Amino acid sequence: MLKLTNVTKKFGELTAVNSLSFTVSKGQVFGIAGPNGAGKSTLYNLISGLYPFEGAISFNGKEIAGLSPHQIAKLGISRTFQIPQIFPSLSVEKSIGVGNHFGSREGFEQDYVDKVLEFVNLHDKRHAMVGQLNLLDKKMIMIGAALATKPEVLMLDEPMAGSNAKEIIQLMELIQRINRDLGVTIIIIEHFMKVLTELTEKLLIIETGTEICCGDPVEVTGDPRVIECYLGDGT
Amino acid sequence: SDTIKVGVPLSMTGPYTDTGDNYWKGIKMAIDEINEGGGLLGKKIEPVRFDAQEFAPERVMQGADYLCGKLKVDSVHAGWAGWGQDVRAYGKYTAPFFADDGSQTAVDVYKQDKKQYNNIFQLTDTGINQGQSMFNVLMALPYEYPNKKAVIITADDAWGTEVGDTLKKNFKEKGWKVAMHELVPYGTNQWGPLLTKIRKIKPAIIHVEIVSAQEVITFFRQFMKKPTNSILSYGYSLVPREVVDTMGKEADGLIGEVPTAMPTPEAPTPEAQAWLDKFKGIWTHLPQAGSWAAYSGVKAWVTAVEAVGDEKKHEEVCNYIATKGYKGETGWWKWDEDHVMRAGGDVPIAHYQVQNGEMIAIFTDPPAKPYKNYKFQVPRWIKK
Amino acid sequence: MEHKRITVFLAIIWGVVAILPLFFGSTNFIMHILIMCLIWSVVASCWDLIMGFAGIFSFGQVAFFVIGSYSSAIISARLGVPPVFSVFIAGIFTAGLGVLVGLPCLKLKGAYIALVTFAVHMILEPVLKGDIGRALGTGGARGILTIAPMNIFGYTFTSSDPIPYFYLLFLVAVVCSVIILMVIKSHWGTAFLALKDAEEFASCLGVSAFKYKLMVFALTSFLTGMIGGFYAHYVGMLSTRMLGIDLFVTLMIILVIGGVGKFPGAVIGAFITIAVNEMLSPLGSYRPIILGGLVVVLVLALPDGITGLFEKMFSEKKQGLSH
Amino acid sequence: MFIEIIDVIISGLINGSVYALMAVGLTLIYGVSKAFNFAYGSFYSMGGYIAFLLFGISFFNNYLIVFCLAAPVLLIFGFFIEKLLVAPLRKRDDWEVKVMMITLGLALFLDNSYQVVFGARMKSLPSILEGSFEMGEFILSYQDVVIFIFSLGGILIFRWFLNNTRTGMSVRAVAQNPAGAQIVGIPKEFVFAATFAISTVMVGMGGILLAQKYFITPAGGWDILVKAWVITAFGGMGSIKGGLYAAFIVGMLEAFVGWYFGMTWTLIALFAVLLTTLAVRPQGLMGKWG
Amino acid sequence: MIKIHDLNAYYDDFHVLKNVSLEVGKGEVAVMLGPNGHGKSTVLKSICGLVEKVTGNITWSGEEIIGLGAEKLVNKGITYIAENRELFPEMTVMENLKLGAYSQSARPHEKENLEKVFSLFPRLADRRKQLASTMSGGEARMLAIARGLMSNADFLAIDEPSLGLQPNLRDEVARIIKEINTQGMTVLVVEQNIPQITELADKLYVLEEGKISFEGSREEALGDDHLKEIFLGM
Ligand SMILES: Nc1ncnc2c1ncn2[C@@H]1O[C@H](COP(=O)(O)OP(=O)(O)OP(=O)(O)O)[C@@H](O)[C@H]1O
Ligand SMILES: Nc1ncnc2c1ncn2[C@@H]1O[C@H](COP(=O)(O)OP(=O)(O)OP(=O)(O)O)[C@@H](O)[C@H]1O
Ligand SMILES: CC(C)C[C@H](N)C(=O)O
Ligand SMILES: [Mg+2]
Ligand SMILES: [Mg+2]
Repeated sequence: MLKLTNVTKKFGELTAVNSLSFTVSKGQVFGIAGPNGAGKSTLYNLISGLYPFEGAISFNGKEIAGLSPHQIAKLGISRTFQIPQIFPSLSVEKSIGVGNHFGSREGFEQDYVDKVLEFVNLHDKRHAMVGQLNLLDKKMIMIGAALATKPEVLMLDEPMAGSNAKEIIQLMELIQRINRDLGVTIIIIEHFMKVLTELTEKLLIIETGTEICCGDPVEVTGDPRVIECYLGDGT
Repeated sequence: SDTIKVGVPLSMTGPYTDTGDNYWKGIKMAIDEINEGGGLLGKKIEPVRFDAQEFAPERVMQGADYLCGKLKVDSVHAGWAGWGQDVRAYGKYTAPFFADDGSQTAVDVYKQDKKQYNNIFQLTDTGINQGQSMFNVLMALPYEYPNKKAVIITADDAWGTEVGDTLKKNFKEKGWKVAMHELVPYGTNQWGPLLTKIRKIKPAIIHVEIVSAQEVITFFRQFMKKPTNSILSYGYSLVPREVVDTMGKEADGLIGEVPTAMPTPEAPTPEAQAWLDKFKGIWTHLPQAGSWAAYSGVKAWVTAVEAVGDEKKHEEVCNYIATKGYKGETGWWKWDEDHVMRAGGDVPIAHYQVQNGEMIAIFTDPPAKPYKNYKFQVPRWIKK
Repeated sequence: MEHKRITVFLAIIWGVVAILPLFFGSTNFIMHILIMCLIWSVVASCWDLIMGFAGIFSFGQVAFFVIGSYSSAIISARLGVPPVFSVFIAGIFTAGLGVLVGLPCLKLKGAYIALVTFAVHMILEPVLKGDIGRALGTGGARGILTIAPMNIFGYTFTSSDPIPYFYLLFLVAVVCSVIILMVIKSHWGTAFLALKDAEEFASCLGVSAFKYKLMVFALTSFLTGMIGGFYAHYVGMLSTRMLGIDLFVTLMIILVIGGVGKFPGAVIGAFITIAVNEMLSPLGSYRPIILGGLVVVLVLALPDGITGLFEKMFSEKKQGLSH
Repeated sequence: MFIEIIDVIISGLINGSVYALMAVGLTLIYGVSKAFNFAYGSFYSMGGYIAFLLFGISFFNNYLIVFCLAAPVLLIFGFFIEKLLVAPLRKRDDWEVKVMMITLGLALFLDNSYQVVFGARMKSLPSILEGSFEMGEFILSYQDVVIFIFSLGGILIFRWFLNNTRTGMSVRAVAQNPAGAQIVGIPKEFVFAATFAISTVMVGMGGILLAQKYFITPAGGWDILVKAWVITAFGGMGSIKGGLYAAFIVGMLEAFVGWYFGMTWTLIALFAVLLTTLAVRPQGLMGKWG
Repeated sequence: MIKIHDLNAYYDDFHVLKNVSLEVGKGEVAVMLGPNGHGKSTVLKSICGLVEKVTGNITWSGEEIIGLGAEKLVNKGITYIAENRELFPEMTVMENLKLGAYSQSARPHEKENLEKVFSLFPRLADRRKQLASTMSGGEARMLAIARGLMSNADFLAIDEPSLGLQPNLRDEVARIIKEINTQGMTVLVVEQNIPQITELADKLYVLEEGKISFEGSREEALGDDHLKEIFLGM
């Protein structure tokens, strides 16, 4: 459903994304990993329309290059950010409502917002102002708001960073439920092995913008090139 | 109550501040004189000041509502008060209103409803007639112009455009070439680009009409760095006291005019001389822009009130002024059917030149004739 | 503040204002001030909507007001359109200009937007005074001195009998504040806040920065331009002097006193500021000194203006957060 | 024609140097604190009035002494204004608007206090250097030369200081990330106050330097503020180099437009160029520190 | 050494830390664990003078340091490496590092420290002219750690150093901490995702709801099933 063909992005002399091509199919949990600075977040920025790029990205057969972020959101591609972006002047419920109101093709549905609140486990904090919450809650709001757009694809950028072992397990369960119960295709950037191997169905490893290998996560993480540039021997 | 309130809305801040100050000196002098002499109908006159700033319509209206509507003053002495907006704002009320607008626009508004605006009196002639007078005197100067090129620079306000347009018309009719006619905003103090053009034109006359000292002084100083052989005429902008006070002898050679003016340093009549001496005694300098006109406005009203016998009978007071006029230090003041003090007769326009750091009357107009034995001097920057 | 509370608050304010003529109706001077309060309350509320609420530092508010007032005066004089309609046409015209000004602002931030919008303010004076303005009928430096009074169904509202005009403007002001309230309440309000806090994320959630920013420019300039028209037909004369710094500062003080982004603070702010300003006017030059000092003290002591104070008084103690 | 154009270029250069002097202080505080100072123009007038007072005392009747005395007064004044008025606001989330408002209030307060204390009439200062330099058709007054040298020299030294010294670097650091600055041990509160104070000194000195050419009036600072603001935005808020270029571009633009089309067009032309620049480069000519 | 007694910290009227007491001996490594948002960062920030409203006692080598601003503490050898990095976005990598050595005490060692951090993070040496704002999440993390090391501190409070780092660099971070520790640096680190760090810790603290809920060695922690599961991921 999401197909990238020869996507390239240069920042001046630096090529952050180098002729990447891959396809994410419906219902998949698709992982992206790679060293710091490999171009993962940049890739998200390209898909969600924040930067112009070379190459082609099509979604359900429709070319999305040149569309602006809000149009892409309306098409059903939603995302979170590596560094939490939130709306300090809004309450939890309102924040999630933003996604539902503006991003969902079906317009605002209070029921759906309630459902999302339930889903990300924020229903008892629904009236709290977002600014006062902790990192995990903020991330949950981001995920919730993104979910509220009723996306077909949800792109998560390092959702686990900064969480402890137990929290990671909870988050993995959540993502699985989003994928299974809501039927949302997931793309996830992570640095945790456990997440990559247990959660994803297909894993893409990139380094300096270029694909190293792509395929079954267990195989990919066993690839010597990946171990060499990314995983190291400790893990 | 035992006081009579009069409203004094003047410009107390902004570019016109100094003209406001000049009017105030005349008004204050008149009121003090009456109060020292036992008051008006036995009551003391109490001036209430209001800052008219730059005469924005709502500001003028606010002043009228405050002075006439709230304080219910019995006359208003405004000096320069706007260009028509004052007529409408104060015309809503009945208290006699004296303005020194010098603007045809104000007269036009008056003409729309003479009955409604019966309480409005202009102390000076219009800009059109003043411009005409400036032109007459420029042509009458005992000086031979090297060419027939003129430059006109005025502020982009109603007064400046009225004078500028009149002068331009006159120059053209006389076969002169107006090589440059510039409108400039207040606050202009970088004259380089304009002076570059002027130096190329080498005009015989430069007329500057911006009634704010900062602009005309910076113009003069920058002009003097490399002057052309031009007569510099400043029109009404020469007379705010600030100009001469700041420049002193540096300003020697500049010429300008005041309508409804007391010629200086020597007055035309002994009464006028006495007035002049008194003014100098109080304020330590010669009267300038409109001090005497504003003084006379107060006196004209006082005379009318005394004749009517009741300061509250506004309509009668106004009719008295309009029909009887007022006899002042230089002779009779008569308002025409538009309630304008037309220049001429006992109250002409005075034309001055700065000589030795003071304003010396060299001509009066109309008719244009030299004043006493004071003489025009060829400015020091004009090289033969 | 919660929406319900804003509504109640607004109702109380307008209720009080509605009966003011009972006490002051006989004094034209005070009625005039009250009318000006109504006008400034609308202008300030619009400013608050765009600056305090949408977070766009637009400094073009006075300019839009002047544009509206001039265009209504010119439309009614030149095209013979009755003032009742010309104020709306003026509003639409101003809204169009507002959108034009809004366009370059979409890419800009903070002080840059302030400058670009203020540039409109700055350019307006030479344009109105200059050849372009004169050709349009602004009267150049003289301004327009004879503007037809408002006339509805044969009834003429004149400035010498202010009570009817007061109620007319009262109605207009109430309608404007209801519109503003509805905007704040609706999803527009949420969109503004979201864009202000995190534009990238908001746009990735489907909020169109383009659309909402232009809409707020259009709406605020429409209302401001329209009320400018009402002003023109009330005062009966116009000049470019309105573009001086004074009016601008007064509006800013209204916002400080009312509370920025604290609608309907701007409405209360307008009444308090104009009243205080009048009370201080016998003090001459000391008036602006006191006013300036007051602003300084108020910004420090009452960060959210009078409205913030009320809010603090009425809201229950902030809930502590539980882990 | 040729001579005329040279003449116009000279007046453009002189205007440019004056504008540069006005704008650089605004750039500095905006760059460091993101605070827009509406009282900037009033600080300009303050410089002029302080000098006026000092010149009134015959003992201090000398520009060197006046500069030496006015600078510390302005420095202390600026420092305390920042500490008392701006610093407390910085903790609030909508502090940008609040700083604009409080400085606007301050401007109103100061301007009208000048009016009460010194009167509404303008004040002038003696010329710093009489006479002029003539070369054929051209004349250049020494006064303008002094202004040119002072402002350009001052700005270049200042820029060198910001970019090449550790203290300068710490100022930039605070500008970019106050919390980060604190973490590496930079006293950020002090840096905020100090930059505010330095910008006050710069604009105040500008006020003295220009008052001898123009005049001091109570509300005279507004024009300065607007000019400085335009130039700062044009050059890129916070960029000293950008401000410098912008000042000379604006100076030249005004000179040429005023000469060719007339004075009333200068403002319109100025904003047209500004808008076009911002449409293409929303961050101004330079748009970042340095 | 750092000794904290009855520390309370607030953000406005929000009471975050409640009577926290802890101690890190000279040359020790202490690790703090705890759920998201329960105040771990606040403890570190309080020590380093970055929280405004704090009460209680914090002593550093016997000297009371509570209430001293961050800038004074940096000169005393106490440095914070922030969870959200706090870099100077419009400055280059090199300038960021130089500013890391801003304090009086660090200046003389600038050169040698620079060499040291470049050898630890070669990526930074390659990118010394890049603006910090354009670095990727992980690169920026490296820069933040490197900048902290430039301050020549005696006590480092490191907040979630692994946040956003690629797996092999996480091991690297553990190694770096070990190395600086052997050179005599005292370290208090909040880190939940690098098992090796917990291994080299002399002491573990668990912070829950603003209170210290566990204090002891790794062995003791392993004896506690609750801790083992939640925080050590075993
Ligand atoms: N706006 C920009 N200008 C210049 N370079 C940039 C810009 N944005 C990103 N880069 C560079 O592009 C490369 C890819 O960055 P990106 O943020 O996509 O990395 P990433 O794969 O998400 O890394 P991490 O895991 O550390 O988050 C990095 O080297 C980064 O420094
Ligand atoms: N500047 C601040 N203003 C207000 N509240 C804050 C601030 N910083 C943190 N908090 C709140 O204080 C509490 C503790 O925050 P802290 O960052 O110390 O937690 P933490 O244990 O480090 O969590 P994390 O795992 O998210 O880093 C959180 O609820 C947070 O929302
Ligand atoms: C506009 C003013 C300069 C007019 C002045 N009072 C005059 O009549 O001369
Ligand atoms: Mg990333
Ligand atoms: Mg933390």
